[in-house]
Amino acid sequence: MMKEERYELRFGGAGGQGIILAAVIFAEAAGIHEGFYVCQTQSYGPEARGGRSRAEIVISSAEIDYPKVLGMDLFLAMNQTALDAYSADFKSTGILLADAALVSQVPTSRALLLPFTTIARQQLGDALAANMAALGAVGVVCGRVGLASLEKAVASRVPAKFRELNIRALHAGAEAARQQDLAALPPFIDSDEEKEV
Amino acid sequence: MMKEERYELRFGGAGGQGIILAAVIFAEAAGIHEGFYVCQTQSYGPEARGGRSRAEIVISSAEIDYPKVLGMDLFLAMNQTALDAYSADFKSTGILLADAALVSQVPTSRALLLPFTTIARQQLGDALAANMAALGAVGVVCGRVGLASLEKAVASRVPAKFRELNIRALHAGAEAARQQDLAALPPFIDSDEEKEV
Amino acid sequence: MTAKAKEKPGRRYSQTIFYDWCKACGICIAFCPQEVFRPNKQGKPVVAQPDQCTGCGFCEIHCPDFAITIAERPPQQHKEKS
Amino acid sequence: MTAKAKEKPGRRYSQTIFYDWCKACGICIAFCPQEVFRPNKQGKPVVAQPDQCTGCGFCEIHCPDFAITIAERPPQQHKEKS
Amino acid sequence: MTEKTGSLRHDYLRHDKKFPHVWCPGCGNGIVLGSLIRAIARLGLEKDELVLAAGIGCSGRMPVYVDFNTLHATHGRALTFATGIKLAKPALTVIIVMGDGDATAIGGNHFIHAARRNIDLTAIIINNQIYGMTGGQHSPTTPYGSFASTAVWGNIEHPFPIAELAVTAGASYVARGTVYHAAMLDDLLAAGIAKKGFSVIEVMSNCHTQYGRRNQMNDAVTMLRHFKEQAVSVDRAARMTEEEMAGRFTIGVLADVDKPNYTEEYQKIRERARQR
Amino acid sequence: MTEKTGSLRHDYLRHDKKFPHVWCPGCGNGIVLGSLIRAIARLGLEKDELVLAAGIGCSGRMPVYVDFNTLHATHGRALTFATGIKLAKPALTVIIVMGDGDATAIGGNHFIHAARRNIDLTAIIINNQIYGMTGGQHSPTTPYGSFASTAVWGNIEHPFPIAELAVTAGASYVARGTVYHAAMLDDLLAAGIAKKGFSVIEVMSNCHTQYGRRNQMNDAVTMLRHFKEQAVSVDRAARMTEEEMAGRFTIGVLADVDKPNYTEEYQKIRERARQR
Amino acid sequence: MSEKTGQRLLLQGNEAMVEGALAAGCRFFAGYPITPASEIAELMSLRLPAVGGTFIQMEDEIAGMGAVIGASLAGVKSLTATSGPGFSLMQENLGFACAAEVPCVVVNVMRTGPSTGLSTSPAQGDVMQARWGTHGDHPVIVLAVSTVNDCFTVIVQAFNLAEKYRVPVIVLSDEIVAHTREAVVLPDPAAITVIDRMRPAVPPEWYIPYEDNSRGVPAMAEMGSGYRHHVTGLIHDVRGFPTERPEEVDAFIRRLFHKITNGFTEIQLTNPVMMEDAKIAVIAYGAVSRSALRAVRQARSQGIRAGLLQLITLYPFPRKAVEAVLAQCRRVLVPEMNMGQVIREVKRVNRTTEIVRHNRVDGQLITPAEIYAHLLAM
Amino acid sequence: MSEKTGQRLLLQGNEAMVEGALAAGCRFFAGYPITPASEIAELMSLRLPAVGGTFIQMEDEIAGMGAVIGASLAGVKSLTATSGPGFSLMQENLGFACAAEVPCVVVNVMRTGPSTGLSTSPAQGDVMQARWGTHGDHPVIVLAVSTVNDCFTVIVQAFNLAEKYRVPVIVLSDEIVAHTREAVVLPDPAAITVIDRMRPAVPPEWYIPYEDNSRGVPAMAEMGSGYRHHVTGLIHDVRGFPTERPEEVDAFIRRLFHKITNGFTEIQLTNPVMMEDAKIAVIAYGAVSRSALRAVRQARSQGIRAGLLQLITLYPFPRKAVEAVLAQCRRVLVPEMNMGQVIREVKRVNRTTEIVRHNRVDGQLITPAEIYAHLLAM
Ligand SMILES: Cc1ncc(C[n+]2csc(CCOP(=O)(O)OP(=O)(O)O)c2C)c(N)n1
Ligand SMILES: Cc1ncc(C[n+]2csc(CCOP(=O)(O)OP(=O)(O)O)c2C)c(N)n1
Ligand code: SF4
Ligand code: SF4
Ligand code: SF4
Ligand code: SF4
Ligand code: SF4
Ligand code: SF4
Ligand SMILES: [Mg+2]
Ligand SMILES: [Mg+2]
Repeated sequence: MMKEERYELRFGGAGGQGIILAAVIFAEAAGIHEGFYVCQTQSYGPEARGGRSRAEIVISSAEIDYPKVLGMDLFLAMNQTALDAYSADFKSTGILLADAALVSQVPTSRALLLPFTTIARQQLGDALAANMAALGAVGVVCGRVGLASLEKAVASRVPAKFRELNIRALHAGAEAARQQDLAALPPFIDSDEEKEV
Repeated sequence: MMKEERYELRFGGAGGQGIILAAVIFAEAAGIHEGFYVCQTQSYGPEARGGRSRAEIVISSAEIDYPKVLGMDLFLAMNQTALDAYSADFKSTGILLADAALVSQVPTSRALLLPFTTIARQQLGDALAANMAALGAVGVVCGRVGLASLEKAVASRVPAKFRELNIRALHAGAEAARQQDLAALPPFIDSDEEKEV
Repeated sequence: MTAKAKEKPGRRYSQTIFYDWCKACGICIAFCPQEVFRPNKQGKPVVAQPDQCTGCGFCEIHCPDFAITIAERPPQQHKEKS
Repeated sequence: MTAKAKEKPGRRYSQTIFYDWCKACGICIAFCPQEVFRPNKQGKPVVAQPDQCTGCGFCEIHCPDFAITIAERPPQQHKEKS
Repeated sequence: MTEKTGSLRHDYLRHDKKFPHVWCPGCGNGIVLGSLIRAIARLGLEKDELVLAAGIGCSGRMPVYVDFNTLHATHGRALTFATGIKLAKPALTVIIVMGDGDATAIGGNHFIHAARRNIDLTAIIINNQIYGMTGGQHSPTTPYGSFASTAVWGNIEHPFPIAELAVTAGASYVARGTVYHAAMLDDLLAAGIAKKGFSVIEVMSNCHTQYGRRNQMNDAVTMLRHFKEQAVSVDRAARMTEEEMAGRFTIGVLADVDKPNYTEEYQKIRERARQR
Repeated sequence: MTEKTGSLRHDYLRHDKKFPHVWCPGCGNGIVLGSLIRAIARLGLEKDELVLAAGIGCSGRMPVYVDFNTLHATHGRALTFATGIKLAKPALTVIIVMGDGDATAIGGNHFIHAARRNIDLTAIIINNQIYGMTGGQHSPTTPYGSFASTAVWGNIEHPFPIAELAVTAGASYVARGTVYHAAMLDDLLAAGIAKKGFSVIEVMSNCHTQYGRRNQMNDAVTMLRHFKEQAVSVDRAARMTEEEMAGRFTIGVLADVDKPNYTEEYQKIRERARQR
Repeated sequence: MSEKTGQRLLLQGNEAMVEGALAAGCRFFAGYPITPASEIAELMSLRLPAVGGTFIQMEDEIAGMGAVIGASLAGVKSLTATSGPGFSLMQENLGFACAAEVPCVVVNVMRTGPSTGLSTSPAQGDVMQARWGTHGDHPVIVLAVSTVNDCFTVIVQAFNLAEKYRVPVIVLSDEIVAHTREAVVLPDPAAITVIDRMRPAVPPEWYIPYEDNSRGVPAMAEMGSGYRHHVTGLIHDVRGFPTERPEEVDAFIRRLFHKITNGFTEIQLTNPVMMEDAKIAVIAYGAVSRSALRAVRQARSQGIRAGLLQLITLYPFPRKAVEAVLAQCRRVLVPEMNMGQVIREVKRVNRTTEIVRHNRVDGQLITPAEIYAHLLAM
Repeated sequence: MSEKTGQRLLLQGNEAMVEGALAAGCRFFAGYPITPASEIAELMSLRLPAVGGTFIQMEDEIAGMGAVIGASLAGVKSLTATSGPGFSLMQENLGFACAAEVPCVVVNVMRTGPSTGLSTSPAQGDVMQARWGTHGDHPVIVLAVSTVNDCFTVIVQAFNLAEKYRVPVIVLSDEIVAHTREAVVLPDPAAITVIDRMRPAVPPEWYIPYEDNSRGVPAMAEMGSGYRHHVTGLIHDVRGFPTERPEEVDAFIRRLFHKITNGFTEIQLTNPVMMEDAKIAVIAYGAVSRSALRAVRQARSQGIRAGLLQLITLYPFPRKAVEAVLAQCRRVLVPEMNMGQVIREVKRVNRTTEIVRHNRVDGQLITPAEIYAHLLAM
């Protein structure tokens, strides 16, 4: 059995924040442009209607069996409600990435708070681009999906007129993430990876 | 297991000759007024539409399992087509009763040919009463269902305005049958009752 | 009504009944404007007055069983066929 | 339009918004003939000109979320409530 | 104008094995069948290009008798099957024959939708005002107050005006005829089949066996006379009062409008899609 | 004439747990719900004697919110359930709310038959011209040429005129309103509910989320304005030419006739049957 | 009640069905005609008005099933009757009745399928459909009749089980049983046990419409009785309102099953004949069990220790009774007028016994002779 | 054909279904929207016109199924897609397709039932219904998908089997597979085997539309091709005309079954993983087989000799493959997102092995951890 390297991400936020689009773009970047195996799923139905939105991506070096998140390596929370609702299944080695402006309480010390919405509004003039800023940061933090791949994926999934804005947002978010020292995050206490399946 | 005495009748004729009504009346006489167990079935659907009509009655001293005819004790054939089509399952001890006017060839020597239609037309002035004339004869030949019971059954199943005619026909048919010597019929050659189930 | 047939003395029609298909519904008999048919014992049409037929076709197009054919026949064949 | 409110100086109405139910659809704001409401940052109505309200009820019966109540208030309570 | 049936019988019917047909003596279904083949002959249509589809009911037996591409679908659904056939092969001329129950009880929805979509089909509805095949239960067209095996106390439901419903639902061509007016029926059927778009021909027909018998009209002749008396041409009806029309019905063409039909329109979509 | 909604909210809604409701901001369903409870209040009906039944769709969520006997049936079948309820307990006032798809696509047959039978029910059809709940597929009322998730190339089907269909099918009371004309809607609903026999109130309503968004009407306000402009009262329409009416629709009462309804008639049968 | 009870009558199966339904308290029928079930509708249309009931012929079977559910929600015991094609159309609404726990009875007078098939010939092709015809997980009760007498008694049981368990009950008849006339004595109304749904004993404010209880069957309040509540085909919480919470969904679906499991002993009806010392057995149901009975008798008369287990309840499958037969007999014959449906269930619960199929799919009743021959060969 | 084949794409299951159908030659879609299957219709409405195909949204699922049959009769490969409630409504016409032997494919994207259930949650509750949902005796082919890739390849197989055996093929998907996006490389059109129905090789005068042959699958002439014949849902003789003659009826129904039986080896698709030396096994299908695969891998990593038999074909039930597993393993676990449907089939064909159920009915996918825990306990 080939050793599989599985990396799991969850994105959460409010309906309308573009959470699912971000996940699809990430999956496309990982799956099509980086050549990973990838599974992308999302909340559906009333949950999606109710104002909350969740999407998951599993990327792997081998064919993916179980398509959903078992333990998050990366959790992107775009607001407090989503953070509270979806932070179960957080891996002890995982990293939480959250919008600094919309999140106040974090359940782990392995958290990076970046002001995506503020960046989008102030640097790009459109708060709606926050999802793309976050996506840029996700690329950096996860370290598996390059900015170039993300750009290509944006180009194929976003209407032409928003493309440039979104790509600028990607870069701005990535830049913000790069200024953080991931190594400085507190180490996880004990690995319970063994317990997981 | 109580010894069951099972007696099986089949009536066959053309659509419109009142075959099924005759069978229902016979079943009612046997089942309601004579207290037999009784099962009455009939052809249904396209067969019934196609111009031929068939009805069966099983009467028994015990509860009836199989509801259809296994071997006919009495076969009433009101025309040649029906006689040809339905004479399978004739028991070697059985008796064939047929309308002399409408039947030319009989497949057994144990046959009684009586002119039901002629009786009905000539004595009663309505050929349509032939079925009742035949029914009267059936009662006599089978020996298990009295004329009184048949009369009662006619009364409950036939519209008031036809009742009298039908009862007269019953009597006429019974009378014709009584004039026959059943004992004079050739005996059956060998009983295959054992083979039946 | 029957008088009308006379109006077209030059044309004659044959009425062919296909008894195997006829079901004795009586439509042709009842509605023929020229009273060409009369019923037999079974109720099937018998061509009683062939020459009164005007070839109107009513019987043919109303026979539910495709059992009647009306055809024009050459004058010399009058009466031969039915 | 806003002038019309003045026509019924004797009657005053309160406009109560139930913000928990309001979904900021903008109907009340757009259609109030007296321009009583203006939108807040979230797009929910803020009662801007309570005294112009004629109590026509348009906003109340068109609010899809049962989030507005218009009530007549006794003259002495004018302006107290909203 | 009227083609006789004699020789057409050989050209269009599966006459060698299937006759006499299963219908009762005098049943209007046979008259409609005759009218149908005359209309088709008049239009000069090829048997190979013709589809006759039906649902379940006495009328549903009709396709067995014609030598076309024939289909005996499920009860009430013939129009849906026909829709698939027509869209898959628009060159076929697709005719559907249905009973009143088939078309307007269980199949009522498909009926109004086919009309609405204006699919190029011809629907012949044989309205005998009863469920013939299953034994005389009342149908959506059984007259108020009349009797049926499930209306033993007299029918308290009101009948659909089939043709009028088709007009409202959007059919391109709508007509009503009767089996008494067989020559006119030929014309209505031919016009309906020729029409591009959804055509409906409602045919008042006799089921004396199941309907007539329970309603003082025991035979075909009586029922045909009844149609003769009750039918009023559309033109004449326009000049009659409501009272005069009570208990009567109109015959003739109720609607004949031109509008794009589904297959034409879809072809345009295909072209646009190919260009993209 | 118009009752305000404020206090009725407490009297008639399951306000304590179910709100805010699931509908999108500005969805017309909420406006119709308000109108409905005002109409009911005006008629002074008891909650215990009221049934609100619905099918599946956004509109189908309505029964959850009212404190009556409520039913959320299967898609398109609410009228059949309601028929059973009404016949079993004629004393109940039975109201059915349906979407355009629910009532006229999958449920079209039950709709025309309930109208035909003239069962004493009140059918409210919220016509938002789209399948809202399932994501904007075209419905039988989606305008010709407009866009939907299954009409990406532009809709080539023609819309049903719901109210007119109800008239032809035999409904006793038929009206059309819009969510913009909410006060009028109160009247139409109250009259429909009060009417003995089958009543239909078609309500033009906004689904900007699924319909508007794809057809240049992104929000509730735009759509309500649209209704305001397109709606023409029945009276005015009678004086307008066909061209003037193009793209517009009538509002008001389209039919209001008196005829015996099913439960009344059935009661008579019961009496006759008992006497035999 | 039924004015005909207590008398000796010559009735067809379809007629006895009607008398049984009326005796069980059925006061509503909605349906759509179909051979060979139409007589049930016709007779109901004749009989119901006099007893204050209601008959309506709907536009199709979907509508018939919908109206039946509606009437039951309004508190009236309701029936529909159909055959294969109509039964297929009823499946969606039947699922609603399962989900919303609406008692009602559906008679399916089986004819030969698939599709229009042979509309006037008998078959047993709809057994598995009766259990599995609607989508999603759902339990359902399926009973089968074999005599005219059964038609009366079994439909009474069907109504009782429907009411007691708040579940649709399907009664499978067939063309033979439906159209056979037999002399039967309908029981005195007083002798018939009639069970009605449990209605709430608490005041309306306390009523929780789908609250679990020891039986797993919540009390049912009818519309208009003051117990206003919400009825839905969506998965719902104990108050009847839609829920998606996994624990509530799970509890809901499991309760649907448990209420039936709880009742196994009273629901699973079988009729063992000459089984005491049987070494070979026939397991049969419907009209075929009559042929089987005769064949078994014949075998007995030949000294063969044959027995019959007639299944009246087909679902929940009477596993216990069947297992006992399987444990006792070295071989078991399952004659069916289909390609083998109940035999699959018998095999499923089988551990060791040899099970032999006997199928007939030509629209003809399996004869005693066939079964007997097969028994001899065993 | 499908312009997207050959590329690496990120697709949802429902999207891959569409690409697969187009690649298999499907040129007609008729249906009615329903969650979670609607995307199939939406994409078909977008894609079909450009390839000369036709999309139509019908008034309901009954009509959708009817139109699909009609289009197939006219010679065009046809598809519909639905979910539970719609699938229930399709049953009657599905039976027609069985009886008249009309090839077509029906996708059922399963959601939680019964009734409206949970329209946006996955389940596996329609397995038995797929086999038994329509009335009367009929065989049918049922396939299940578990990945986006499957959606493409299995629907191609579905069309091929439908065409080859003249039978409707049902593809069961579920909400998870339908809405999961995976990166897939669609095969080159040239690499895809596409099978078309056998058309008559004889001239029209010689054509006997339902004549038996070695495969039991008569050649099929489409409407308008000159081979005029009669198509009916009534039981018919070899010429297609209704018959009631018992021997013809019998021959007809048995041929329907035999044609499928004949093809068992090619129809019954399974995917055994790590089964060579397995001592315990999981038998699973659909999305659950992905959880099972992970659990089995995990067990292996712990030295447990576990294996997985993934069922792709659910019907005709792949008895041989299952029997082999049962013979080899001391215990077999059957995890299902229903109360136990396929486990009944496994039990049916079982002789000795202990079979353990694992069910989940709350609308949530069974997790690997659950299965793993269960495996450990075995
Ligand atoms: C789904 C279904 N339900 C019921 C039937 C039974 N059935 C067959 S034909 C018919 C009605 C026939 O009436 P109509 O359509 O008016 O045709 P007619 O026989 O009068 O020509 C019915 C109810 C069926 N075949 N399928
Ligand atoms: C038998 C069946 N088919 C399809 C669906 C899916 N479905 C749910 S609601 C709906 C249509 C909704 O449209 P409409 O009735 O107009 O209601 P709206 O949401 O617009 O209020 C559909 C197709 C279903 N629930 N059941
Ligand atoms: S064509 Fe027929 S109907 Fe006309 S006159 Fe001649 S026989 Fe009579
Ligand atoms: S109309 Fe035809 S079927 Fe009727 S009696 Fe005349 S020939 Fe015979
Ligand atoms: S009632 Fe509402 S809409 Fe009317 S004037 Fe007052 S605030 Fe404006
Ligand atoms: S109409 Fe109602 S929901 Fe809309 S903005 Fe005004 S208060 Fe809020
Ligand atoms: S029952 Fe009626 S419709 Fe059917 S064949 Fe006889 S007359 Fe014609
Ligand atoms: S989708 Fe449309 S109909 Fe549904 S709630 Fe939103 S706006 Fe209203
Ligand atoms: Mg009819
Ligand atoms: Mg809608």
